[in-house]
Amino acid sequence: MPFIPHTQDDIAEMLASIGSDSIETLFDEIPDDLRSGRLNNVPPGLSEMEISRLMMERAAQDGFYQNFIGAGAYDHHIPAAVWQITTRGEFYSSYTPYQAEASQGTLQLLYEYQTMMASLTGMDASNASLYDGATALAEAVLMAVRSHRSSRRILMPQTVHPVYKKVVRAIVSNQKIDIVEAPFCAESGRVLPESLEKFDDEEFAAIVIPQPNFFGVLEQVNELTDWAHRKKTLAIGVVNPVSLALLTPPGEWGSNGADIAVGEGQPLGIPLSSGGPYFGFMACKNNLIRQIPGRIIGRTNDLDGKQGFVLTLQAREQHIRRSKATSNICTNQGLMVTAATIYMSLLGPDGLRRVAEHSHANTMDLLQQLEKISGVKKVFNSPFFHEAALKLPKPVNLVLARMKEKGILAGFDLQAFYPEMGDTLLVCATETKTAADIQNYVTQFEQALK
Amino acid sequence: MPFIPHTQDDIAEMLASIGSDSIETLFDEIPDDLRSGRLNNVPPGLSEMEISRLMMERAAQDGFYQNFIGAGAYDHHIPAAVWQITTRGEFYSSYTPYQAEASQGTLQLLYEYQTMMASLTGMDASNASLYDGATALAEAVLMAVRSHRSSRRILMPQTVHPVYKKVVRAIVSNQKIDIVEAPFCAESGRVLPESLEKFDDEEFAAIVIPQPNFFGVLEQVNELTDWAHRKKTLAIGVVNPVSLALLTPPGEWGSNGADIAVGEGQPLGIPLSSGGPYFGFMACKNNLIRQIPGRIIGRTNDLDGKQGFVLTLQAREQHIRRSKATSNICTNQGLMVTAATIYMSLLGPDGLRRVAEHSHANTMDLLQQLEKISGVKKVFNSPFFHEAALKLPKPVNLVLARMKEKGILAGFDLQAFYPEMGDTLLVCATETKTAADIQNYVTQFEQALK
Amino acid sequence: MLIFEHARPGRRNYSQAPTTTASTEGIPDQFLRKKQPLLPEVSEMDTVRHYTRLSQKNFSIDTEFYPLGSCTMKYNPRACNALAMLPQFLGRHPLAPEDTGQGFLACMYDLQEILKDVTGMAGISLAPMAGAQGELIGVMMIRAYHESRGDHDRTEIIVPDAAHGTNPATAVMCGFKVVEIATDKEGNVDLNALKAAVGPKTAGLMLTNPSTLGVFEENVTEMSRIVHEAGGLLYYDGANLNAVLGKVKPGDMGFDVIHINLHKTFSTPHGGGGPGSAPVGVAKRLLPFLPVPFVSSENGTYSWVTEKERPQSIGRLSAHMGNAGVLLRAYIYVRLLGRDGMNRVAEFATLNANYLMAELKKAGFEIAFPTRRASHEFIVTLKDIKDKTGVTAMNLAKRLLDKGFHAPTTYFPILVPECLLIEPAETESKQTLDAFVTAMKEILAEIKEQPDLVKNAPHTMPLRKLDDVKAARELDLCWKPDA
Amino acid sequence: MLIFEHARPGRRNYSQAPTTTASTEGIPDQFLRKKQPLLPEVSEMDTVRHYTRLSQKNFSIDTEFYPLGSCTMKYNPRACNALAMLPQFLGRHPLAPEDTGQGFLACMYDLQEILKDVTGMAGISLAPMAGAQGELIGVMMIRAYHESRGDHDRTEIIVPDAAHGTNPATAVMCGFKVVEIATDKEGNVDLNALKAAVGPKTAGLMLTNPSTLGVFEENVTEMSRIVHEAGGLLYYDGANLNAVLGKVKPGDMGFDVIHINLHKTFSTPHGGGGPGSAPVGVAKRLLPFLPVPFVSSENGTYSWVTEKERPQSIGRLSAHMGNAGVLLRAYIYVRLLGRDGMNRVAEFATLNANYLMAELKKAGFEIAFPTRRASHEFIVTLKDIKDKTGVTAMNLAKRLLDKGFHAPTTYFPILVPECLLIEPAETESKQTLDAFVTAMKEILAEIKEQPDLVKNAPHTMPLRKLDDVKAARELDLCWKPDA
Repeated sequence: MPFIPHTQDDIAEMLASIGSDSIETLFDEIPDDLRSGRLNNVPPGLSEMEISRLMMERAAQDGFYQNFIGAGAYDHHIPAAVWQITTRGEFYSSYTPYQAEASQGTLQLLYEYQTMMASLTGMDASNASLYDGATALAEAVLMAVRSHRSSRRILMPQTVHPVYKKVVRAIVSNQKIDIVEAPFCAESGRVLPESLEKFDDEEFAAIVIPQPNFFGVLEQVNELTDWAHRKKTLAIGVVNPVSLALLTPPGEWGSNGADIAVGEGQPLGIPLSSGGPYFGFMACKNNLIRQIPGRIIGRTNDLDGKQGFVLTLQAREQHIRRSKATSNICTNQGLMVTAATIYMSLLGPDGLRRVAEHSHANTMDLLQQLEKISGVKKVFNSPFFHEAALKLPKPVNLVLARMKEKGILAGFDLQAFYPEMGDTLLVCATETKTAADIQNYVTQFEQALK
Repeated sequence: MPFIPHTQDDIAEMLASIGSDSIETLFDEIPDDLRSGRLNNVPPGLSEMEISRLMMERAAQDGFYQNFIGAGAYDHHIPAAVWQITTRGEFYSSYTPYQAEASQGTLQLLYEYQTMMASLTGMDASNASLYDGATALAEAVLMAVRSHRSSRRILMPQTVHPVYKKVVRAIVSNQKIDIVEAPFCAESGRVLPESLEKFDDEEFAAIVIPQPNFFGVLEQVNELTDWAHRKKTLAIGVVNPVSLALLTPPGEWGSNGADIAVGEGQPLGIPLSSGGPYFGFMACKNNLIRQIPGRIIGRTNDLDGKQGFVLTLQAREQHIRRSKATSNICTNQGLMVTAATIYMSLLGPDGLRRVAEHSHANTMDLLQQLEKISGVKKVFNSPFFHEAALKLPKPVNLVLARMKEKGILAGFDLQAFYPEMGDTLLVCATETKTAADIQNYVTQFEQALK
Repeated sequence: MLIFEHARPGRRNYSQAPTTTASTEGIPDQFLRKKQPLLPEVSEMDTVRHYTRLSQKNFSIDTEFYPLGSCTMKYNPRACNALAMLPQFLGRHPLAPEDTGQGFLACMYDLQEILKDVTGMAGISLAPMAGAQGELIGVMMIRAYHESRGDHDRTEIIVPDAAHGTNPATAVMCGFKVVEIATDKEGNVDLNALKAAVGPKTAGLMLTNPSTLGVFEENVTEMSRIVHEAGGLLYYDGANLNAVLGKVKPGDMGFDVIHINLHKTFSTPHGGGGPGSAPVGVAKRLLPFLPVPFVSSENGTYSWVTEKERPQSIGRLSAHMGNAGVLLRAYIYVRLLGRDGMNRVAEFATLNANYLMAELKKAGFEIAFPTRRASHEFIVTLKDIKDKTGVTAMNLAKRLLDKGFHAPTTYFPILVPECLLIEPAETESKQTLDAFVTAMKEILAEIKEQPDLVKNAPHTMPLRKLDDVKAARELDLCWKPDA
Repeated sequence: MLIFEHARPGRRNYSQAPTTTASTEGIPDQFLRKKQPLLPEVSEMDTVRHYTRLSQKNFSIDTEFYPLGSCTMKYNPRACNALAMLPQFLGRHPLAPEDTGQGFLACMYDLQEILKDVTGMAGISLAPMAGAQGELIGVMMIRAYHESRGDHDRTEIIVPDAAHGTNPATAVMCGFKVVEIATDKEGNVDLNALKAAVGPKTAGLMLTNPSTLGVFEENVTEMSRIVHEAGGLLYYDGANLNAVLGKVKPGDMGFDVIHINLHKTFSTPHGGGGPGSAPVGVAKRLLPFLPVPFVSSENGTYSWVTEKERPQSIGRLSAHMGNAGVLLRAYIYVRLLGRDGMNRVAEFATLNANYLMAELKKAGFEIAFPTRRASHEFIVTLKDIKDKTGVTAMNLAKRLLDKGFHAPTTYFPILVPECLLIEPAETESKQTLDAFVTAMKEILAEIKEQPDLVKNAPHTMPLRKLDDVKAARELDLCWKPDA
């Protein structure tokens, strides 16, 4: 009986106390015709040794590749301390900190996290995280609509991560919110502020501004933010948190800063792990705090006046407000945020900036070398951060397949989302790549294009 | 400055407090001519990311093999919980528990370890561990000589692990202790009690009795122990701790039991890791407790009468007794014993017995299949535990090299220590090997012998 | 002390960042940040020491018993953590080609098949990232189903008053109106109320069974008939699946949609509040609407099913494919349990709950539904105690912390006054339950003899009772350097 | 509670052992155990919970500051642990062929080369498993050297009175007679005593430099000359190498043999008391005697050097090749530090020690050698305080625990009465040192105002002061079921 500690004596004594003669009796309120038979598709139990063998074989099957794919999930070095501390039982196996006095570890950490994220994004406050970047954007949209009151329309550039757009549509369309797409300029790869003139007479609850956008291109965030604010439209920034060590934070975009900043927290110490668990972050200006979904931690005092931390603003939440809650969310990504907080603490402002700088410089280096290959050229002429699109003279899927044989995942095929762009590869080299790795990529790429 | 937290401000304030104008001044008592120059053979520092890459590449170079080598170090499954808990900072980075009140975690764990080891070996008491099995045997020999007083001679069967014998010689010969070898019977692979008759008139401080011996063979421990006791010679058992879940413990050998039990603790949850760190265990009868080297933990009370644990019998040790200490040892293998204690707790008496049973049954299965191959036969006709010697019709080194190409480390070449035995392979299949693994070994072995 | 208070300007952790700075060539100055963010400037040891010490201020399953109703706090096997974190799994990019992830995909496929069998459903998608998202997705599928049939007038979701707050909140997020129905004295849904509630507007009923009152809805088959006959669908909130795992399949009870909280029944870690994971299962008629992606298998090759193959899918609800690492842990757990082990989960969770209920009843506590079997949880009400002594359920909960036990769930379900919802889970031993009963008896004596001791609890935690009101009134959500 | 007290007969942890029993075919009954051993019969969760909670009762570097003289308690980088535990390293059998361990052997070879450079020695063997074994091996080599020259009358080892207890204990284990020599008032070895002690019986001198008094032996060159001229060899106890790393090489000071405590200078974990690791280094004339095995390199291929190649070797001192896993951690640490980082270790260890000495002196504590620079450690003596108030060094040490600091080393070196040997190590920040000084000042005030508070410390630990005498008198070394 794996993980069940009961001895035969225990069972007998417990049944005696209950006054039943078998465990089976305890199920006597369940109608007989509902009782299930054997679980034929569940295999017999394995010992830990056996499952270890199986999982190691399956992991070995997947192997190791040099990864140059970004497209929303980035391969950064994760300090050993991050997960050694995060997986300590007291973090790993603890519950949501409803009992504040018995959860000060998690609560203080989350308060520290909120402080770091608010500062990184340049906003006034942060919640304690959401599921992932895509759903964080959906929640930001809902929040904007709640706060705006008169419009249920959102302006969404085509340069936002295409899957984020799908997720937003899936979630917010239930609430009859319209998503209006704003096109991007084919030369610069960004939304031209002047192209928004055609929307001047339309009302929107918010505009979404990605920075960098899905192509790695830097949007003209100041102009876009100011355009929105002129129209009493909220500006929602979707940002890469590592880039924020280097780039102007959403809170400082334009004259007054964006109103809400969201994004994917994965680059902050979370392994790629096939896409999850990651975490979404969300920060906002003071006037929106009571509209924010998810957990929020506040600092307060105990009976003796000592500083402590609690879940606060719970009146927004589903377990209190039920059908009137700001969101149905009742889970943040506690453990992921634990890792991210430790990561940010280990890196510090200078370290995180260096990670951003080296990721950018490596991608720059790779691009400069690849552009020397005949037929390969950068698609967009704008400034970018640590990721860029390249036009190839051969079918991307062929090139990717050849590179894979050399142990390299060479990038993301943009045709999957932008078929009109033709054979275009989105490529990213983070700080984890050495000069030799980049050289090897270039060499193999030349071969693959032959 | 890796791992140095000082800011420029800190340094300035600290030097001001000291009244020095530079850190260099603090070294002014060192004569100039002794100051060293540049460390030319130390490479420049690496970031954690860089050393991670290097170590992963070096590890990958070493690869994974199916291991059928035993010969003193055994490949058992180690539950995930063992090292996840053992490497918690509070165990991993704590000091020797001299300050008992701030070290009850380690101290209680060691007391529990002592209890488990004493019971496993059937002895009255255990110390808190020694460096490894070989040095534990050397310490047992020194202990026997200290306690015996009239003899400085030790009877050492040739069936004891050959390296243990070397280590014992290297250590005890400093103290003018003689090691007398006792031969083994070529048919049975063990020391025949009747062969000791020739030593009947000689005085020994102790006889060493391995169980199982280096060949995996079970010695006639009852007869050997009684022979020793008739001569007022101490009996030192050298045992495999996993085997003790199944086999008669040294404390019950013969009429009165062995006096000292030692062995290699590695099979109890310690990874093979190229040979260390492992730990040696040592347990003894009551009358020898004050002769035991190394750390010992005792249970006592605090000022309020609450149970607690302390290092005890420290008067034996070097930091008190200096040149009159029972040993120069001042380190046990604390972290290894932490792992072993957790391992034994996770396995329990029944689990450890199953590990022993399956290891034995797997080796038995492998042998029975290999013996069907022409020219392959078991060397000894005695009962054995989980390891056995096989005579091969081809040079062992050739067979081993061929097996290695198939990803199998097929066993240990006994000629290294017993050249007179010819092409003989010592092989062990622990519980980690599946029926398919054993079948694969047999198939490849047949090929290798062609 | 906060991590920021350990910091000093200019302190750096040299091993954890590239040793050199690098060029930001190509990024015009206008895009660059001018003031560095408030991340702590500390050493690696500062970080390790600070967060190690913080961790020690938490209760956790690895250190304490959590009799936390509705949360199923059971042992999280360490092997699940170790094996889900094998480097190849951690290193795999979500957009890496399928043929570089066959090992991972095989695990996901196997998990889908196992969950199908356990729930009696026709299809499973592993995408939802938490219970509440599972609910959202489930209700979206109900909506999509009706819409696909041109049945546009079904605007109501029926929810019992005992339901989790997520149920009504989710229904509203999906654009439905919530119709709440009452519970009868025995803890079952009031069938007459249900009959009165259903009609042509009924899109579906959301039900937790066993319910949050800790009892099995005996009339579930009848309820299913009533809702289905009205043209609605049945949604199974899997929060309490642990109580009937291997004993009853939601599919056999007539449910059309289900979500399964892996962090409850399948023992993935709660992690201080996430990540969760909540696969959804559907009956055959809802298969076309399952969220993508999920895994299919053909001739031993695994691949993602996407919008292409499932044009009617409600779409994607996460940037990738859900919480893969959590799913791996759940997969490892179910393989460790196996067929028979899975059956025993419900048996011993139920045995523990009924034993604890019997012992607490003997100790003098009032059980909310004393004539019923406990499922894997049950309710104690302190209404009478509060009326007599002023000691509340929250007071008792805090006092339990002093005695080394996490508090049960308090004030939920809302319809039982001063309630404690107690769920011991199957991984706790009789000795632990007995120790808990002893603590409860001690507190009962304290309530009589020194009620203020209980009212002012906790006394042995790192802090005394915290001021929630101040926290909400004088919002302090971020540390500021000058504060 | 002990783990045995959580146990119940027949309780088993099902995942952690083969699911079936197996045959013991071939093992006659006479060899089989009749009564099962007293291992705890507990569940996996019992084990995890028990040992997690036990761990929280420890002080450790990851949670507290250890100003522990002579022990060099510095931060143990988590990367060293993670990378030394890569599965290929953990899984490698010690008797696996060399060509299946080239990655591992490369690390060992590199470490040897680095240690040669750091110590100024001609050869290094990584075999010794702890400081005391390093000493034993070092003294054995001295013995072997003299014997190889037919110089059989050298029966004495000279040891300063300030030396670690291991020095004389080791000399005796090697069959030598110990000649103890005095320390002068400035904390240096008394040169006249040394001159009087040397002679034709002198096998060697064992010296720690900087010494255990926390000062650099200024006359080390002269001492070296005296001993060498008498035909003896110089042994360097590397316990305090951290204080001079990269500043002075023992080889340049004239030492012939050295051991290096990797768990001190090279930051491998102390692990609650081991495993240690203590490579030995030798000058050229002792190369033939180095213990085997160690690693050689030829054309990029690494192999073990054994007795075959080194017939004069003193042999093997462990079953395999020493504490490989510890050596890997040290290797990773030195690569992280690099050339410059290694130099800074001594600088900041020294800065911290001198700062702390200066501050404690200002606070009113008596420094044992006030005219000397502190090396990486220094001594405070409470003799005067004890004479006046009865408060001992041990009392103060216990009171420090209450304030969240591990105690300094007490009563060592023996020649300074009521001493505290204080070593802050380079990884602690000024803030931590300042907090320690504050605590020391508070205690000084308490000694004056409420000495009993200090005498009865600790007060905030899991237990109060423990009775050592009872422990030694009424030996209780094993739990018994009926006790």
